[in-house]
Amino acid sequence: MIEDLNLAKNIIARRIAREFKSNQLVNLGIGLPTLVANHIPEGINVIFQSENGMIGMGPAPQPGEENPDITNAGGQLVSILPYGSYFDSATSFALIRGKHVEYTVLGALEVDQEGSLASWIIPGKKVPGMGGAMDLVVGAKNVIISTLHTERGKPKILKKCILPLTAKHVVNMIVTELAVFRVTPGGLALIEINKDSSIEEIKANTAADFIVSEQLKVMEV
Amino acid sequence: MIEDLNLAKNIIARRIAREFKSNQLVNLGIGLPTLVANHIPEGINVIFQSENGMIGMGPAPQPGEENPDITNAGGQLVSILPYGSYFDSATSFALIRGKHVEYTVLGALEVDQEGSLASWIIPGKKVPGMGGAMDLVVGAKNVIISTLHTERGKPKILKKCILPLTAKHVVNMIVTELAVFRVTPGGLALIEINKDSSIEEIKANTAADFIVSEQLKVMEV
Amino acid sequence: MFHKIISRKDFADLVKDDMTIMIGGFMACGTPETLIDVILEKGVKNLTIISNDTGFVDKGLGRLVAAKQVSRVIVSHIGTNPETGKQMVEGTLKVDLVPQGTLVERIRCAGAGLGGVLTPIGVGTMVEEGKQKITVEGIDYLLELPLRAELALIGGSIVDKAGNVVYNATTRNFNPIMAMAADTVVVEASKLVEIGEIQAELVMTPAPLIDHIFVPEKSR
Amino acid sequence: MFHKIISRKDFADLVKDDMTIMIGGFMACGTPETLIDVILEKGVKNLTIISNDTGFVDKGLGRLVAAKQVSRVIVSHIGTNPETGKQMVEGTLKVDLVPQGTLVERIRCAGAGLGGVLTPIGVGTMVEEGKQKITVEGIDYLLELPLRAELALIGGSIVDKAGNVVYNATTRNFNPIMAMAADTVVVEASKLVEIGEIQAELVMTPAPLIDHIFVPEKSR
Repeated sequence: MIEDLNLAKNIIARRIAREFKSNQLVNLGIGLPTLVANHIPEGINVIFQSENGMIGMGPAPQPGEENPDITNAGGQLVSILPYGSYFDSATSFALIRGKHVEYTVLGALEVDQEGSLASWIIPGKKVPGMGGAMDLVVGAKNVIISTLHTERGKPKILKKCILPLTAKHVVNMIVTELAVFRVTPGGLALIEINKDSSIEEIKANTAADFIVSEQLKVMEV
Repeated sequence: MIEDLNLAKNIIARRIAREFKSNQLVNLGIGLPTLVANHIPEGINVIFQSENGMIGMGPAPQPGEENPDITNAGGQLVSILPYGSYFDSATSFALIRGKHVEYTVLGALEVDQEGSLASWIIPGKKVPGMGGAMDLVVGAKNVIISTLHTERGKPKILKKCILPLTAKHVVNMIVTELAVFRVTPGGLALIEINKDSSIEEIKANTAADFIVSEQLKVMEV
Repeated sequence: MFHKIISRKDFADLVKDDMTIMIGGFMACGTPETLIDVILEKGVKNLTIISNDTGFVDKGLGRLVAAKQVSRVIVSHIGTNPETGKQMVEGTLKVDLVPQGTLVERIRCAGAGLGGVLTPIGVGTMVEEGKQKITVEGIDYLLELPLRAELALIGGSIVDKAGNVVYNATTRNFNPIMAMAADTVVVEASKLVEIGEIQAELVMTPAPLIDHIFVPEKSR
Repeated sequence: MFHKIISRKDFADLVKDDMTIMIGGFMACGTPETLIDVILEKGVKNLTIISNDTGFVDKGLGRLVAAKQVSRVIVSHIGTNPETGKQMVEGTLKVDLVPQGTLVERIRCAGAGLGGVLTPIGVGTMVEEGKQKITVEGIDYLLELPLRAELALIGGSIVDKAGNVVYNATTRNFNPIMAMAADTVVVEASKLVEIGEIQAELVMTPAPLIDHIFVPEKSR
């Protein structure tokens, strides 16, 4: 396992950042997924959508250039790129639900081998609400879950989610600091593995059934 | 009867124009209803909506000021007033269906004592289509039908429409060159009469039952 | 011809106990803060608030939650305001969580005269509880119903004296949708301009939808 | 980074017999006339056209009807094009008449990932034939279903090289809604500008929705 959480998160973010092609519209969730924007490879121009109403979201503003009217879905100050546009929430979710967003990257409380996701409520304990997550995972063409492989030693990838679902059968890919899985009609497939990990370690820390892809690769991060 | 059709139409338009108060949002249909705009009393500022996507529609442009991008729902060149705005068709019909338009004024093939209207199709003969008329008569807060009292000697106001309906039980007021009727829960009520007409003439030319209002007035035109 | 400017006192008179109020903004971006100040001062109780989220304890409509003036919120997210969660657990605040896209679509339905929409969002989750499920061409949808308010409070960046509104950048969010879905609509104008100063194509909320324009002292 | 400009020939290659095509515009205001020229030249047949109306015999998409390239139209109005009525009576053109607000809402559903909407429009008329009626709180609504196309042809007034579109005045109409509801979207640019020249708040169709930008010779 990778003990340095910060390192682990950046491994995940770097790996996810390699998935995109130029001009694809991508929505990054709050928290870990936000890191992905820092790792987009040179020469690839990903277009970021923010569900509060913006396409062409740019980085945090330079000191002195902050504009309180330009925020992301986490309420943080951001900037807009020259090809960007603003719109209302109805249009924003029409874009999301209408399959106009190529990728959404979101975190998880639990994710399972059927591609179901739990991310918005721990009943009786923590109830942040779903925000736009339900719309994003059902609406985006591709759903990537970014998650640490375990939390306090417990696997995050399960046979079946126990917590209330964000959506059923929607996840396409799961990226952790140790491995990359694809959700296929035949079940979960391990397609990439961190060079410092092993199939045994992944099996020991994953509470789901998975097959090892014949094309298993080393995670490029 | 008034033989001069042009005069008759302007009587109708003048009478309808007296219904509005300042700042009310009004949609005028194609044809006769368009004339209403010419007769708004001095000091009253009605706001015209055009369902192709404009609020604050102004008159036909002055020669030399025509802009082919500014048209009304009839496809004619118009202008926009300083307080005006443009929007798409989804927003336009959200305004209409959502009860944000105070009055719609439309013509009729037939209108009946129950407030039902037929205006979009004569099967096998003439099929212009409903355009925005169905939305307007169901959505506007008040529906005024502007119609010549008869066409080729036949009454336009019936007990029950024979032609396919535009909508059922939606009309509030019917204005002809001879009379003004209100559609009430108790049936059709004659509330105003042209000073040159008579109740007998109206009875003879109306194929609907109506009561004569106790407050019957002379039409101010 | 347009007489829409409303005083602080007259706005305060509009707000009553037990009202259902929509408030624009997203994490307090685009929220009409001065109108919220007035409601805080007046101290009305038992409000139902419809908004994207409950903002923060000290910013946005979260201040009304913190002041215990709210008995119910219909929102997509409460995570940034610990008071909301606390009052929910204590049982003094009812929280209806609605997926964000469904929330805005339900408000749009009310403003657009639609009886409801079919959405795939929430199928197979807790969100479907108590809702009619309708299958179209083999796909399951939830029937989501309109959401309306007595009062909508809108945060406008540029407002002309007729009531045309422009929302800068991401302040737009729920504002123009809510401006169609309430009996009375009040816009707080960050900047008030003369009629004709706003390009007609740029208007995001047409003047007839706005009943009252409130101009906070700092904007005058 | 954006390579969206399409030649006349490449656009012609996109258009095929039997296609379902949405065309923006209202009585030919906002209609991409040059794209229609290309379809006329190519002479593809058996098209299904979704649009507000069938324009005129010599203007707008009505020219395609007059050239007998269309076998079905889904529109709200055909009154300004006598050819449409004539071919309908002759039985060579199928005409589906849809109330204008329902038409745009159905297109919006397709673009917005909604399974349908409930509208009060058409209840008690011929429009309700064959449709599911749903009663909500005692009011009858028709369930209207999404309407999608393989190709959408959009008339843009100002288009930047990324594909952001501004529609001037009443040219907007169905254009931005259709730009969300087709597999491939082509905008005809009356004026092409550099990226950054359009104010971000004024963009009416965001760039990622546009697949191809066609710049007619007269606009160059």
